[in-house]
Amino acid sequence: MAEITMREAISQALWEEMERDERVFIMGEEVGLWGGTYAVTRNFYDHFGAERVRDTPIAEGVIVGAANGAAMAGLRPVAELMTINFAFLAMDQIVNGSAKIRAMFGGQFTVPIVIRAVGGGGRQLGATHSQTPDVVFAHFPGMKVIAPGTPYDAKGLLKAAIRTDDPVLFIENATMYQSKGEVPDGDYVEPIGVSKVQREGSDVTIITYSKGLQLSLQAAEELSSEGIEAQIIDLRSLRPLDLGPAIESLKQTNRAVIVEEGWRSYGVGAEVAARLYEEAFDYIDSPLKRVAQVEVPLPYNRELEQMALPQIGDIVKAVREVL
Amino acid sequence: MAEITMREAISQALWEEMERDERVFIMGEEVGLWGGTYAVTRNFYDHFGAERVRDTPIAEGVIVGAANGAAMAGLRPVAELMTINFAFLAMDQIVNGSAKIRAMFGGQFTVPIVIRAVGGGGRQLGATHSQTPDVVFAHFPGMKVIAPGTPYDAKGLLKAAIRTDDPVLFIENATMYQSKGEVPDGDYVEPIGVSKVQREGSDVTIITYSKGLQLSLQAAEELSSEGIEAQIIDLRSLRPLDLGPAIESLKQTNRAVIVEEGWRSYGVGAEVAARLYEEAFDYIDSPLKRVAQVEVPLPYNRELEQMALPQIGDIVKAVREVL
Amino acid sequence: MAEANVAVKTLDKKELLRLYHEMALVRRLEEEAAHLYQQGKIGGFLHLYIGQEAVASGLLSVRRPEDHVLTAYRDHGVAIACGIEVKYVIAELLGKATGVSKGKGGSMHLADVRLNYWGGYAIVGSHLPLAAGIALADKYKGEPGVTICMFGDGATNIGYFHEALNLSMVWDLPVLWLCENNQYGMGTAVERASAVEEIRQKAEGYGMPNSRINGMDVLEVRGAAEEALGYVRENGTPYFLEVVTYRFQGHSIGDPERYRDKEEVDRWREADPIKIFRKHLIDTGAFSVDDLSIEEERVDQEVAEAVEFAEASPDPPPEALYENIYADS
Amino acid sequence: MAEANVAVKTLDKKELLRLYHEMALVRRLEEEAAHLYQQGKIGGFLHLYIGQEAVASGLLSVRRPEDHVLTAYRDHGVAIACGIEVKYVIAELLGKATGVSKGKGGSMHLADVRLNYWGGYAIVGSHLPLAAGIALADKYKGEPGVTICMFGDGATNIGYFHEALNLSMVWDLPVLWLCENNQYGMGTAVERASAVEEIRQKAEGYGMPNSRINGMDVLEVRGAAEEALGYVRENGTPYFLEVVTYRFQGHSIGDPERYRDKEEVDRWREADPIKIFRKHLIDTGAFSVDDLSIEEERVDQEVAEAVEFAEASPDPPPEALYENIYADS
Ligand SMILES: Cc1ncc(C[n+]2csc(CCOP(=O)(O)OP(=O)(O)O)c2C)c(N)n1
Ligand SMILES: Cc1ncc(C[n+]2csc(CCOP(=O)(O)OP(=O)(O)O)c2C)c(N)n1
Ligand SMILES: [Mg+2]
Ligand SMILES: [Mg+2]
Repeated sequence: MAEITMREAISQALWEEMERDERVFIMGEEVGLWGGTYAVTRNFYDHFGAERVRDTPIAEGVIVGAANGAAMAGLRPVAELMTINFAFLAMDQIVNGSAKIRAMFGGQFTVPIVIRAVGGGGRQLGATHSQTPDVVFAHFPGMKVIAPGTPYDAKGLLKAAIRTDDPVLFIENATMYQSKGEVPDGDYVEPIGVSKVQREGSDVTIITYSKGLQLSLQAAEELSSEGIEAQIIDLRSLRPLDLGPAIESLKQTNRAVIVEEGWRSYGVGAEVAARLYEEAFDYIDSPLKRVAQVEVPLPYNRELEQMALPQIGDIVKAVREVL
Repeated sequence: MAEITMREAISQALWEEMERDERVFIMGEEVGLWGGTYAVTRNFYDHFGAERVRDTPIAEGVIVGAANGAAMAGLRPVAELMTINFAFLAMDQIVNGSAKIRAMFGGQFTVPIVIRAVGGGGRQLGATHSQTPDVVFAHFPGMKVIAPGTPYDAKGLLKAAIRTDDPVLFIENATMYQSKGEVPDGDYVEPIGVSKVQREGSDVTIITYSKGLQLSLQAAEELSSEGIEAQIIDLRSLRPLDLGPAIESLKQTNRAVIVEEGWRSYGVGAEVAARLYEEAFDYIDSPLKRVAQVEVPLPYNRELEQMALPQIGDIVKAVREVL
Repeated sequence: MAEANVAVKTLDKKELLRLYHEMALVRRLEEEAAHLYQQGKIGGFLHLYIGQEAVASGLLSVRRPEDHVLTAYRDHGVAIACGIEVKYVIAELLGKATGVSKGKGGSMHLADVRLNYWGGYAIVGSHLPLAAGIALADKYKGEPGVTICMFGDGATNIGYFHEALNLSMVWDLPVLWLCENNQYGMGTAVERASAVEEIRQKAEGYGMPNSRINGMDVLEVRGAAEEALGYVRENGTPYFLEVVTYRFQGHSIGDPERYRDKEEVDRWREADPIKIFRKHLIDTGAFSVDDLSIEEERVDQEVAEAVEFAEASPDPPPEALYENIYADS
Repeated sequence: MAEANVAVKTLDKKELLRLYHEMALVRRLEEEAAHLYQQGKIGGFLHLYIGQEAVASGLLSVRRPEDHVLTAYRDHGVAIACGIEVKYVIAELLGKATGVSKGKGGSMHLADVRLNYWGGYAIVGSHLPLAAGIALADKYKGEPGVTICMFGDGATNIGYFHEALNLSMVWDLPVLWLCENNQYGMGTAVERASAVEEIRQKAEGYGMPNSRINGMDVLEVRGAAEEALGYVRENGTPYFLEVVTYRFQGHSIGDPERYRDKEEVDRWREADPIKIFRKHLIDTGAFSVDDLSIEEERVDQEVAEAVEFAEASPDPPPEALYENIYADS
């Protein structure tokens, strides 16, 4: 296994799937000639050509909409939204289209679209370009929503996303592209809707995903030096949401912290907490804590922005509080 | 006080505010000549004229966007989205515009827009026309999200919405327009962000809003005949979210059920539950229960649709289970 | 249009009668649907096609099986003209398990994937991007179909229209964009919602070839559609066809129709596409009054049997609620 | 354009020098911004206006105080031409409390409500609807302003463009729609993203009067803007002006610029709007080389002082995080 970056892992998944299946193609703003705003599709245009790596006008509605149509008609489009903030311009096509077309016509149509979208704050991009609104998409039945936290999962889950017949929103985090991890060379597929233990520990359970995983792993190191061992559960997908391993862990630790990058209210952590109480009420010894973003539109100023974003220290503190 | 319908209450609020303040105007599809798809603005066009009751093209993006601009420039637009399902076509203007413009420019601009939108299922309108996605909008700081459950609150809160300098999404439910309640004749304003006890009871707490309130009140009657008295808390607004009265009640009853019309996962109930555990952990004797919509795109067939929607019986059952 | 008349001349009697039958069937279906709605057997919204029959029938009489069709929620006539049997349409209106969409879609969501009829869509304009994508799939796979995308005048003001038309030009997609200009989007007359009254002028903004025709004459529609489809087929690039028509009923059941007066409706009723076509068939001696009366009785019979079939059909079983949400459910 | 030259003749020397000063100031500001970015003092995205200076300066030299201005994220030049002092611009780029948006907006969100400059917007096309609304407010209140809405060529492909232009015609809104066609939206050349290469042609689809001009000559821009604004002012209805220009730098800092070759950029650099205007001022004898050199030194000085001011300014205090979210916070 090689150590590669998240960017490379995603790029490999796309490349290999395009080699494997002629029906797979990419469309989006700057995916071709430019090589992807975040360089994920660098060299794809030269290799696969303009028919399979399609630069689009700036028109998110028709990017997702045309990909929906192409998917219904037998192709397997990977539609890239330059950032998840622009997904709001395609919201109707996602939630009223991708998510509903199968059910609404009694199963006549299949919509194997993958929508890739990059989210996350911390790069001083201002209020409209820094959101982590993952929960908002996860609310809609009919969608699958994946948000990997490691290069390994990114590659395996993106392949699964491309191969499933269901519509998938695949959420990446721009500050994680450079982060590294072990990734097998060849082909492998990770199951969608199965969460995963990313660190063993028996003192406290941390439930998280995506950027939250990175932060939590670092927090766990800090806690470990104090003798506190955190078990970290990575949700990996928000819909379907698998809380099995979290509940397993909670039965051991009886204490949990939920970590996400997005805003607290009506966030991912709310659902996780509500379900944990529903399904493991008797095992919870002290109120679960949520670590999340301060509820403000993210400011440009670096210090203010960092104040608003969840930090490693916030996780450490929350863990100490639940213990 | 007269008994009037929800429709009349909303209509009165609009009418009186337009009489009171020249800057208030209405824009949206079919608000004028037609009189409003749900007849809420019947006779407004004749009385206030085409300048103040503005029929728009079918173009939700510019409906909200132009209303944002008009609000920034000193008017007080009430933009009507024919149904909340179409709010997804204006999602960017709502969450990246209305909700952020003040903060993003350091407070230079004020965006006193009211977006009225009708939601809810149960009328066999199919998957794209039957949603209750209120939670999705409530996730965004910068917005205020109101969803009244009685004619009294509808009138008082809509007036508050029009008078506040903040952007408000005001959510109505199409199946509630005919429901009646006592409403004072003249002018009154209800505070935004204050929840309200709509029924007294000391055996169990039901926390709900909008259509859920109607269902819960009926469920409470049924329960009352069994000797179970439910205290019903109406959230009235989802952002800001006031859980004070719910916690008060919970401290007495130690048991609660949360009722909403929308989908369960990542729904309003999740946040309410998470916060109640955070703030009243020691008072909760048995796991809170959520009554919500089955997680499927709503089908057209009447029986299937009703199966998916929360029913009075579901609330009664949930209450029995928490007791 | 001279060409339209040429096309007509080549029509054999069988096809003329089929066309008449189809339009009469759609009319009868719609009347029956209104009736079933009044009886409370149909729920939700119901948008009737009465007055516009010549558009779907003329247009789709020249489509090839490999051509894809999409439309909005006013989709009954289109469904029939795509070849869906009327009984499966009515069954869907009644929400039955035997309906084309298994009772899950209702009036606004008829489709039959086997007939390359990709459905009616209830979000105004949302199917235009889908049409672009379906056309892209053909192009990508090297398949010969044309995608026919029908939409109303009101739909041409929404962003989707712009994004989809532009993309179809930039990517050279084989789409026939067909605007059914029935003069109103709900209660809003074209000139109150659109910067231009001739919708076809919008196509100029994309440098897209276009024309505007009378939609009350099924043979004119057929002729123009043949030309337009021929253009798209030959060039592999889009064409914009505006068809001027009128809906005789309200926007949907329950429309108070405060936005137009009875005189206007009556004037248009004189251009009833079925009446016009009937007269044409008789005047040209193609058919006798009796011939057509027999056909009309057949239509009545067909719809009556369809209603019987639909009413006798079962509701979807409770477990259907959880089916067809995901590919494995 | 003959009219442009007429306009020029009426320009006094003071105004000519002011224009030159402003363009040179914008250029210098942008160079300095790039420098501060390399030093890590500016974060986020940074979109430079270098090459396009004649557009904002020419256009806004004829706006009246009551006219409203909006643009996209490439907004530094527009901010300066609207009259914001350069020190408050640089302070915003550095995220300081003294910045025009209190350090909350950054490069993409400059605005000054007191100057009727309604801001830069980072979501492509999203400010076009805002502009329609601001114009509506003027009309509603009976106020005389024109709303000037600037946007890129790439923005003309998004739905907002269509919805806003259409509405502005249907409602007769006093808007000057001004497209800065700098030939690319990020790395996508106009013809790869737009069905028509002359963006002004899109206005035809709305029956909107329009023209297309050279954006490298500040006097031509000024002349055309005067006419266009005059049209809007007089008629109270929209006008569409396409200004052909070019950005000399990448789309934003860090652009690999794989989509165009150096020759193309060099060719355009020969049409550098500042060089052209400088030459014009000297050739016509309006100013000597020395006059202009003195002006350039002033500009250098001004920017240096602005940087000093910005660097010395405080960051917003921690409590600012919670401020200006709602009207009462
Ligand atoms: C995005 C969206 N906005 C509003 C509606 C409500 N609505 C349904 S049909 C309609 C009018 C459409 O008019 P047109 O496109 O001319 O079609 P017609 O009904 O005349 O066939 C409207 C506004 C909708 N379904 N979708
Ligand atoms: C809705 C949306 N989609 C995509 C982007 C990313 N993006 C930022 S600028 C840009 C190019 C815009 O090009 P143009 O309108 O020509 O303006 P220019 O940068 O040339 O001034 C893109 C695609 C965005 N900010 N908003
Ligand atoms: Mg119409
Ligand atoms: Mg450009």
